[in-house]
Amino acid sequence: MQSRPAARTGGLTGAKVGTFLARQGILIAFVLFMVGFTVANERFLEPDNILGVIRSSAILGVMALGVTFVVISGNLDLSVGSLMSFSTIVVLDLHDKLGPALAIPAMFAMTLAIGAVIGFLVGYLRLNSLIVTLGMLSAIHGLTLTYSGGQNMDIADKEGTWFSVFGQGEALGIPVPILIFAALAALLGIVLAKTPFGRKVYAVGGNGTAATFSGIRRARVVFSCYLVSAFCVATAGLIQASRSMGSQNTVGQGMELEVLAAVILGGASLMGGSGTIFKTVIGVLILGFIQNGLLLIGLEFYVQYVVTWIIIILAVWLDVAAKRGRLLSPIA
Amino acid sequence: QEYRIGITQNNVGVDSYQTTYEKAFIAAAEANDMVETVVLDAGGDVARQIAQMEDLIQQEVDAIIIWPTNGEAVIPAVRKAFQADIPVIVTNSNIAKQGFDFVASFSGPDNITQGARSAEIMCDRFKEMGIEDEAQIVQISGQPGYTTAIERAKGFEDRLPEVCPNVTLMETQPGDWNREKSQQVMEAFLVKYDDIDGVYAGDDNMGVGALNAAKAAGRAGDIVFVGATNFAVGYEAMANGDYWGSIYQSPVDDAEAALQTAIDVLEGKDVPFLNYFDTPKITQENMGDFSKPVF
Amino acid sequence: MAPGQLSTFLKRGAIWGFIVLELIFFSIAGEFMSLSEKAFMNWDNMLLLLKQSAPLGIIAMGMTLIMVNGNIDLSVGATFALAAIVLLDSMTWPFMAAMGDWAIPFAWMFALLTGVALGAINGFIVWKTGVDAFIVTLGAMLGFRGLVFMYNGEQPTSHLNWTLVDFAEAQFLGLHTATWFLLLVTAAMWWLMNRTVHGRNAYAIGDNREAAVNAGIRVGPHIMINFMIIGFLAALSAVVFYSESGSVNPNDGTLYELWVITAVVLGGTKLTGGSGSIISTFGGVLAIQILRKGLGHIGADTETVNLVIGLILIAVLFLDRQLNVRGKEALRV
Amino acid sequence: MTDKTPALRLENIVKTFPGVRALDGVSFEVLPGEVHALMGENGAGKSTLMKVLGGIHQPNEGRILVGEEPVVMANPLDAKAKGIVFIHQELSLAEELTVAENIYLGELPRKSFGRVDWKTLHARTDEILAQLKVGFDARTVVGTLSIANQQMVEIARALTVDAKAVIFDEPTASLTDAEKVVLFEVIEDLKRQGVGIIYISHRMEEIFRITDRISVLRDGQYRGTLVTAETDEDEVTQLMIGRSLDLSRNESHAELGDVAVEVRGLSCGDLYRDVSFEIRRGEVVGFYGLVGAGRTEIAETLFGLREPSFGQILLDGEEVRLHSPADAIARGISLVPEDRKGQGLVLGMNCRDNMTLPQVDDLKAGPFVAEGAEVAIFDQYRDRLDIRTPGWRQLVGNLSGGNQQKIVIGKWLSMHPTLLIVDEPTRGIDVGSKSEIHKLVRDLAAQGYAVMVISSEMPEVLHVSDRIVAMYHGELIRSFTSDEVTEDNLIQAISGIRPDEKAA
Ligand SMILES: Nc1ncnc2c1ncn2[C@@H]1O[C@H](COP(=O)(O)OP(=O)(O)OP(=O)(O)O)[C@@H](O)[C@H]1O
Ligand SMILES: Nc1ncnc2c1ncn2[C@@H]1O[C@H](COP(=O)(O)OP(=O)(O)OP(=O)(O)O)[C@@H](O)[C@H]1O
Ligand SMILES: [Mg+2]
Ligand SMILES: [Mg+2]
Repeated sequence: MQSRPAARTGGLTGAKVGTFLARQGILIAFVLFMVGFTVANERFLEPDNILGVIRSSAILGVMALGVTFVVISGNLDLSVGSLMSFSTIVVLDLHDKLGPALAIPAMFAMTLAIGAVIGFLVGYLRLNSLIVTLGMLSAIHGLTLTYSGGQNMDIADKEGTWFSVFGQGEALGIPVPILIFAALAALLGIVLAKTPFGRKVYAVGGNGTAATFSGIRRARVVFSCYLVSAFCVATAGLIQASRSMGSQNTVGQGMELEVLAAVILGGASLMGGSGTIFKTVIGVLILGFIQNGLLLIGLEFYVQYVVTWIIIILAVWLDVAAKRGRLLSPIA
Repeated sequence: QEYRIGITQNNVGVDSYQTTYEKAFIAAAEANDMVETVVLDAGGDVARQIAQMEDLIQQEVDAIIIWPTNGEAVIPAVRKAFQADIPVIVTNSNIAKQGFDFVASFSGPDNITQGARSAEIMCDRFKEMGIEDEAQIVQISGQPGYTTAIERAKGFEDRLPEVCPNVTLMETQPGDWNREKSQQVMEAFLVKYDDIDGVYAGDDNMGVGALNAAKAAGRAGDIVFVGATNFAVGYEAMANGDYWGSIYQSPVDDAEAALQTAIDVLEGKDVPFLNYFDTPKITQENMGDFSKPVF
Repeated sequence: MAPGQLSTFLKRGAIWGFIVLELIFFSIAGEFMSLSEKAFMNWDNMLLLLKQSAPLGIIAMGMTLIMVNGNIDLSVGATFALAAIVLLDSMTWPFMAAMGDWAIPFAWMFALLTGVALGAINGFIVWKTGVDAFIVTLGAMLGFRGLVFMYNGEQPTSHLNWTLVDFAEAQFLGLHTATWFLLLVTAAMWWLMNRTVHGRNAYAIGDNREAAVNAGIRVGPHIMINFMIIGFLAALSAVVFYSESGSVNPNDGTLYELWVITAVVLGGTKLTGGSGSIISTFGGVLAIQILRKGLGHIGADTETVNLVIGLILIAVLFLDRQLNVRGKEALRV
Repeated sequence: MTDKTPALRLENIVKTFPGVRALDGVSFEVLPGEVHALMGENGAGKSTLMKVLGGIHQPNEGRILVGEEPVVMANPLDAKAKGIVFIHQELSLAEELTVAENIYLGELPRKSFGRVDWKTLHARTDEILAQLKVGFDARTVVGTLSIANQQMVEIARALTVDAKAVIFDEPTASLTDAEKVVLFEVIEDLKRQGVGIIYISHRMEEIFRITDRISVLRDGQYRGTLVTAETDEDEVTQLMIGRSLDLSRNESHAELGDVAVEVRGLSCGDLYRDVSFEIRRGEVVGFYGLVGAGRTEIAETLFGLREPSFGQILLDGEEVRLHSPADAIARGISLVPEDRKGQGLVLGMNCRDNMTLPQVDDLKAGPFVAEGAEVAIFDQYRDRLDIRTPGWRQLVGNLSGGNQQKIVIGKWLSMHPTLLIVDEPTRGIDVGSKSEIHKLVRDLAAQGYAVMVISSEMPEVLHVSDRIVAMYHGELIRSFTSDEVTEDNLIQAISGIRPDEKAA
């Protein structure tokens, strides 16, 4: 049987522009905000400021990378903030007990173990991820308090250790946290976009039943996503600990929602099955630059809240409107 | 005669001051054969604190110590205890005046005075440096909405113009009692203002966060850092010569004072209504007089 | 009751089984660990439990509707705080102050209207933009909180009116005012969801929105009405609670959304929409409140409370799963 | 007939999607009391045309007339208000709700205070259900019904309102013969009441049985209208696909090889009991039965999706325990599932990725997915199955129903399985592709694969199978060779009558 191509429209440039807009709605929103802030305050685009914003977004950003995996696989992770506090406290405590070379792998192992527990509960036991991670948010906080006895953790000899390199070091004039963030984003971006595992993550999030029918071991994929998330959290905790060389038990508190906001702002759907690492990075940067931009303009923090609200909705609106090709929702 | 005393704290996990307070309180109670305690934590939530007050009343304890999450919202709950003939002792930060009738005593630091003292430390330092007429400063306040944060900021802002009328407070942003948050706020300040001579932080945790930011930008040497509630990190930074001054406040004293006040009330002793314990100034110059904080 | 019915009841009602377990546990543990001579299941204590469940419970009823509808509302905590501010602040407005205690019903009305208006804003955005409710209300959680701070900076907003407090503390037929509100709201929402066309449409939309659209249900306005209802209930919760406490911190109500959602999900409502029950939500609210109260009763410290609450949440979910396991021959997907 | 005013008329409708011109100036009308068939290959634009009519899509050009009056269908509500009832190709039901609530979705009868009038609702629903002769009542929860029964619920909606026109978009795709008969009675009734009916189907025998006229679309263009009584299948096929069909059966019998799969005394709860059969390499075994006969469940067990309570499964003579589809796939079993949307496809993923999903782990270049190899596989099966899509990047959710089904088939064919199980493989597939799929099945057998075909279409089973297994209520009643089988003894078998009982 001979095959005919489907009826097509000609090479309409309008349609191509439309498709591009649909794909890159969030990027365009990002550019618009940057232009807006630059107009409002000329310091905004200074290299120092840009680097500063990215550096302070790096911790949030690294966590958002992992949560992107979890969200694409169709689940949520509300425990990242609490888990990050745990990692930070643990690595600081072990630093003085074991030395940095042992403390770091030990902390990663402990964080990944908790990630594995969550992954087991959500992946293998199929418990609802929102509630499991909400429960873990509380439980891990309890664990952290038990571990630290509720005390702040500080590295005793702050000058005599190379531990500060992760948070405060620089290479080629670029702060190390930015380098870590960029490297991890590149690595995970490739994993998600190019490897069989990444493909499975999309399939499981897009339609878990169909994925199972295609021979994908769904539980294993979900489990792995939580491990990725825990790995990112551990990395974030490392940067955090190294940056301030000491910490409170609540250092990551409340970050789970910021992280989620960044991931969603990047266009990942909470229903699972869509989103990319690149867009998450954009989402992280938008949040970082909004905060910074408003701070530079000198608005009260609560004005920032309101502006962030408006910007989140406008950005996501632009994104979905571009995808569906019309501004207003078609629902009656 | 054994006293059963209930305490409802503000938010224990949030920082090591409150944790140390709780530990010290329990230790003091255990050391005293005469008392048994029920220790509750409101987790920063007024509704939960009010529920805990009701529970303590329902359990018929002999006295209630409350560390209010909101100095006014708890007044009706305090009145309930009063009506049930249970004496209430307020600790750490006071409740509002309408509630004074229902309260046996207050025990804690004077946050307004603390703010004022921080302003004095800052001003004195500027005078030593001879920049009291041109200095520009920023403030990083505590968690928005909390009495302690509000009172310290107020004390500072009221006192500063009295002692150093020409110092300008350029901007205030909250650091949420959080070192990392404060570090971010300070980073933005550093970009925004080329000339910052001083930073007042609502506690040393935030102060050290700001110091870290300034160090990273290579500008720590130009800035006078003054905080409050001298934490161990602040004390160390002071010892290193990075951090100028703070207010020495011990959670152990705070907790022991509260428990003692409660016992005194129960024993029918005459206690003053406002039981402030002293919170002296601490700076690089006099820090030798103080031991390093344990929290 | 036939055995078949009993087993379906158990399956549906994992939450009630869990409540019974909690009560037994805290009663026994209380005997050994509590300072109080009174039993945990003391009648007055149980009445207090109902009363203390009211702030979360009233909002949870609205959240059940929203979640059955296939949406979610993360802004309820901020709505709660803003309504409280309006309630307390409006009583100090000159014309209101002039009315004396007659200002109270007006203050309530203003607060409730605030809630409805905030809900309408959320609902309208969800309707017109088609942006997922999770995102809209996540934004609103920040935005409304910003409005809260704008109103009075970082200062608490206070107005202590003893008439109001006395009303809120009153007991009628043995139940506290707050309990009455909780029970009324529960009954009303049960009626709405099971007996009215609006309620049934809520289930249909949550189950299959496309089918509902195809069937000609006006999904947009429907969703907006539901957001107005939850806004109203969040405000009502504030009215009930702040009538008794008289002062609101700008931070009040933070994390309420998470607790409320937890209660609703514990009650068995699906996060994906289409199924859920008001009565089970009531169970979910009680379960959380008993847990908090019980842990206090036996004198658990902060670390333990956090640890236990977290693990229990997961355990209940697990229990529910075990009770609902389908036969071995079920499809393994 | 032309002197009557059409109940509905569509004029020069154009509808484009990004990259696709789905409708290219199509005109179409339906008269009152007429059953008008709309035919065309998969992706020809039938559903799109109906969605334009039903207010779900807005046309780029063209107009719609109801009676004489031009109208704008801005949304489904408008269409409904104009008396147009749309029975969708894809089920559009709320599964947690009852049958009654689904049938009256959007127009539940009301009492005061917005209360639902349950009494009226249930009474009316039961009346309609009686008319449809179905075995469930108004209070049944839709999610517990089989797909066929869910389809009947959809159809029941046509009877709830005073309709001017009813659109049936492939209503029989998942119905068995008995239910089809009921459906045709319903259509007759509606016709007598002067309702205009638009009927979309790929099944010629139905088209010739119930329709008055046939309009044909091809590649989004209108190709002409035929009067059913004056035409034949061949002419319609010509118009649809531009050539005639070769319907002869591929008789190239491969030598039957070894037993590829053997099932001994398999039971699974009360889904099916004590089922034994074997399929040899090179053999096509058809499974025929009524809805609920348990065929799908057997297939799912063989695919590792269900745990059997008793019995054994042997592959190449060796007993296996399959715990998951991954296990089954590793042993060379493939399943084209019954429910393509729920089980077969990730709708939000593109065509290529869907097709290669089961083998991503094998298609690797270093640590990465070998996208070139994937595209090659996709191209190969697109050509072989004639899948209409602008390219592999198109999201599967945007394909027409039949093309979606072809993606699923391609996905499993490309695995080169030992045992291929296909469950209702040609549901919603056009005649051209259907015969192509039948050929493919035969070819596979000829190449030495074992094939299990589950189908509710008797002609299909008769056409492709070497052997036919009849099932009734979870039991295997009888196995026929292609020489023994007749329509009569097959129908008796699937109604539970065993050969010995008949003799008695
Ligand atoms: N939402 C959409 N976005 C992009 N393309 C679409 C969309 N809906 C339909 N199409 C395309 O329009 C064409 C016509 O599809 P339609 O569903 O109308 O076919 P059909 O005739 O109903 O086929 P079938 O017999 O398989 O159901 C197809 O090429 C399809 O891919
Ligand atoms: N006698 C029966 N009456 C009604 N439902 C039944 C009966 N037997 C089994 N069922 C249910 O019907 C479903 C059978 O589904 P299904 O219709 O897919 O079976 P099948 O034999 O594969 O039929 P088909 O493939 O023709 O749809 C099962 O979920 C089973 O619980
Ligand atoms: Mg179609
Ligand atoms: Mg079947």
